[in-house]
Amino acid sequence: MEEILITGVGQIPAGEHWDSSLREMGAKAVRLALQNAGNPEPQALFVGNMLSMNISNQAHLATLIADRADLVGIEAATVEAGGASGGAAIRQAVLAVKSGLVDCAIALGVEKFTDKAGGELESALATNMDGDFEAMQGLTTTSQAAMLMQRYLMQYKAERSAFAGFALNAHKNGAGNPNAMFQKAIKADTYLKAEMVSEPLNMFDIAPFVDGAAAIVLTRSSLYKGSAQPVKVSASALSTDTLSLHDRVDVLEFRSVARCAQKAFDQAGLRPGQINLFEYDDQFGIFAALALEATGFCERGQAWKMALEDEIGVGGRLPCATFGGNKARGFAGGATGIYQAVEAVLQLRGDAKANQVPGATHAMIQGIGGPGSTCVSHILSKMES
Amino acid sequence: MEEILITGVGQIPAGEHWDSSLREMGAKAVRLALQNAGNPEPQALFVGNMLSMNISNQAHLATLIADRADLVGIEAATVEAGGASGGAAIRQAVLAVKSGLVDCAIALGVEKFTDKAGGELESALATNMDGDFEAMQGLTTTSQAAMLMQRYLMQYKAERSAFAGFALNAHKNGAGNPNAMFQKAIKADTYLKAEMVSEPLNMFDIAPFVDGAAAIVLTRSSLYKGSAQPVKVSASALSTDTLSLHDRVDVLEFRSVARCAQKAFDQAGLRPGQINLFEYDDQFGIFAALALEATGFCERGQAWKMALEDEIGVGGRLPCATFGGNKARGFAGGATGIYQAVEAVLQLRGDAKANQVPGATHAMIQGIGGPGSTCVSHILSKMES
Amino acid sequence: MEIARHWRLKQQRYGLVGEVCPHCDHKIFPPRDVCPNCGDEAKEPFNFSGQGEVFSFTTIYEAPAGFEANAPYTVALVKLDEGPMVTAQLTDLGEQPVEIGMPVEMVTRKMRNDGDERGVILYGYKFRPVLAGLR
Amino acid sequence: MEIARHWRLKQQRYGLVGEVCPHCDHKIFPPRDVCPNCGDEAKEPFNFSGQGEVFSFTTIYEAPAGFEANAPYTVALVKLDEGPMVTAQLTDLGEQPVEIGMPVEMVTRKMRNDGDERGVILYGYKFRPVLAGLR
Ligand SMILES: [Zn+2]
Ligand SMILES: [Zn+2]
Repeated sequence: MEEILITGVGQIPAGEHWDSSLREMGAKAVRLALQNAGNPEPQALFVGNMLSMNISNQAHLATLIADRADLVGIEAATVEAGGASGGAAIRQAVLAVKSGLVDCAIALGVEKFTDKAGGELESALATNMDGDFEAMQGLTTTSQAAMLMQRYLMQYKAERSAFAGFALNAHKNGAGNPNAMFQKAIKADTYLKAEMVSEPLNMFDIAPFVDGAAAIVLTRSSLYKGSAQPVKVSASALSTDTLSLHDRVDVLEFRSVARCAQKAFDQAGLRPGQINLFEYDDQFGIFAALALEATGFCERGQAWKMALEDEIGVGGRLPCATFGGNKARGFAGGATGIYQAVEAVLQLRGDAKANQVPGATHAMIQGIGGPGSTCVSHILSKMES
Repeated sequence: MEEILITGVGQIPAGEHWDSSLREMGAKAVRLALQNAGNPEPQALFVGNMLSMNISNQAHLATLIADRADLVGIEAATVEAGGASGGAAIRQAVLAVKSGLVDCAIALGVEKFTDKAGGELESALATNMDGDFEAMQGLTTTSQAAMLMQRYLMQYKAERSAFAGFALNAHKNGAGNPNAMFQKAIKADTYLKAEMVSEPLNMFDIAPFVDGAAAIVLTRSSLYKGSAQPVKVSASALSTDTLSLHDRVDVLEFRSVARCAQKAFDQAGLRPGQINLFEYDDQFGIFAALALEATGFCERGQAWKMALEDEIGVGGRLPCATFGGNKARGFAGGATGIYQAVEAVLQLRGDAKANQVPGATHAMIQGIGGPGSTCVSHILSKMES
Repeated sequence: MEIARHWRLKQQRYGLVGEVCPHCDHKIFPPRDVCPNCGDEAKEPFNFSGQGEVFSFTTIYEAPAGFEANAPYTVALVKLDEGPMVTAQLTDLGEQPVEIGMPVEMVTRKMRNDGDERGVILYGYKFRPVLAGLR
Repeated sequence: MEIARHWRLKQQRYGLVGEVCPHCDHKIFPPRDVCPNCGDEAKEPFNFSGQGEVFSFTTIYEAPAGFEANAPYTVALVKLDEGPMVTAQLTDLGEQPVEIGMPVEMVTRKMRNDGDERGVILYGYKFRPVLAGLR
């Protein structure tokens, strides 16, 4: 059967790349992914990016990076869907390769956050919400998450400490990832004493903003001649919800996630219980919790228990954020979704070293834009040999 | 044979929409296109937009418009490729529908330029060029075109008046388009006396910046149950060149256009002589000239003669900008490529009224981002009945 | 310069003017011309009372550019009595701790100075606590 | 605030430092680490002489934000003697009409004030006419 394959992956370390520009980071990840794929000739480049037009005053980014990566001439377009931009770029690459009109495509995610900070960065991030009815009120993306968490704690009668599990797991896994911003485990006590950012969110409930770039190469199985064991894309889905929280009937239900995950499970012919690892979008701990619930990995109001009881550890029932997630690897905007793909491919290839999930066969990766306004999910699977 | 069809089109007038927001314009065009298509249930929305993150501080636009157009839940992503964004959105919709993973997709182009003007608008537009080595020098998109035209006039020994033909044709055709910003023909003398903007470019060599929105609905022929005669997508291609003019070996050769057009002709199995009308991207007259040459409609250095001799009129050898093009309809950024599609569909349906090209069977539409940095071309064809 | 935008939104910002669906009587804010409840066209203006309660809230210490002078400030999801939810700053809080379920009412306040250095001052809706017994 | 960006580009902006391909001797500006001529890696720094000629040009009257104070100004595509083309403003023009083919040389000049109101002044390369006989 004709499958969509990921044949190469590349990433640069997530962190503060003071000395490297957007285009350099992007071109480097592209070159690494092509090398890893055995240097095929790509025909298309889809670039996931959130904010370069604002932070770097640079639009037309896909053409710039194709140019800089020595791929002048190929098809190139930038794909934007808020924090889900990276996953959306994978989605476009899948559609392109599946259509038969493109034989080999690159999905690149790249973001340069650290050229702005403070109020300027908050303003840039606020372009992702409703400009007329949210940003206009001085709302920040962090405060959206804080309001969700506040309501969650009240509605499900959970303790403030309930969210420690997400941060502890992420930092524990980040320790095994040489490309992570934070490579050191933290203690429960550190979480509890952490500085409050926007009550009830503390600094460990929020992923740090980093620069980053990651890329994957996709093709169809009938065209693949390499000898390495590729990974197949078993499912690809993208769904939306209202952009604003205030337009939702039930703000604690991430309906875009529920819709998108259901589509993905249907496509792959899998149940949630058959997924061996889940790279969720933990830009905020509360997003991870709501995503676990909406995806069907636990009942509503129960995700924090999964995290506290270490069910999400590398040896747990459903390993999550196995290379540190956004929390420890760092949140690199449009690059996030591609880092997830790279990490899942390493797991399925058995190349995850200290963080290897035993018997990893099916991995789900999921990106979220806004507070569940957009969700993109892919299921990646080991090829039967 | 399974074909990709355009089954519905919608547009709002191009112009200054002081009283209408980005989301309202976009949602309206989507609703009009869906109505025109007989109200199918779309699964995906691809939004072409250039500058809303800058001009309106609004990113995450596709999700916002899906929300506002009462399509909450569907797949949505924004596609950006500079001035070629609209065509790139069509390309994504084609890939999606062709892949079989999406049955019915909407490609929307929407742009709100008029909330900024003067230096602020120039800055926004300059995000489309190389920020480090072009925008940094105070370059503007208009001055890029002016330098191309300056060199063209010198290298091909053409007179300054040589470019009148493009403007005269556009304004003549705009007169028959109720959705055009300018609906009045102009005289050769008016062109010659026009105010200089950036020598040798005068104000009639530049398309006016307008607000606008247009949408099309796409599906596969096996799924189409309507009774109206749809239009088929015979070819779809996107190519790039270096982002900057200064990195080109030959700046007067739009290689992205040549590559892209060749791919399109190959896909459709057509020669340039079989194209009945060409909606070129005349953001600047010089772009139209270089596009005619690179696409293969005339020899290099000869396009201005085609225009002067009225070969590009509705009754000419190759009718161009048949509803006024960017010059008279107005340049609406990411919406431009979709306006072109709407106009080509009207021609192929025989619904172009005063501007009808007799016997229109094959139409080529082409969008250009930057000075030929990105090019996207589609060939739309009448279905054999 | 976002003058046109503010002009377009002035009815919503100054008066909390939304829409009511003529088909199912659903109240809509922000206005969207299509009823999210029944899917029919809904363009009839509706003046909200401005009464509601806090559904959730938090405090912002690191504010976006243009809002720094106001920081720290409290934002909330306010559930209006007529049904819709609205995102807004809370104001006139004094020493009173904010709680989920707290009754609030709309007032018009200065939002921020526009970022274009021309000193345009923007006004818009915020919500303040309603004293017990006054509703 | 684009301080990091200016820092990253200072060698190019102040010194017109590009690269030379060790494989085919192709000179590269702006630097891109991969030779556009032969496709091989090319990271060796190369100092351009700053001598060149005008390939095309125009004058800008309506400048982008941050450059208004300089308007009108002339921009050009300058073909460097070593091969590459560069986009730059022309300066020190006096009454001299600009022409295609006119010899020019690089100088360092103030480009613009940074838009962050902190008054950071940016310097970079511009090109000025070379008097006949001086080359
Ligand atoms: Zn209703
Ligand atoms: Zn070389």
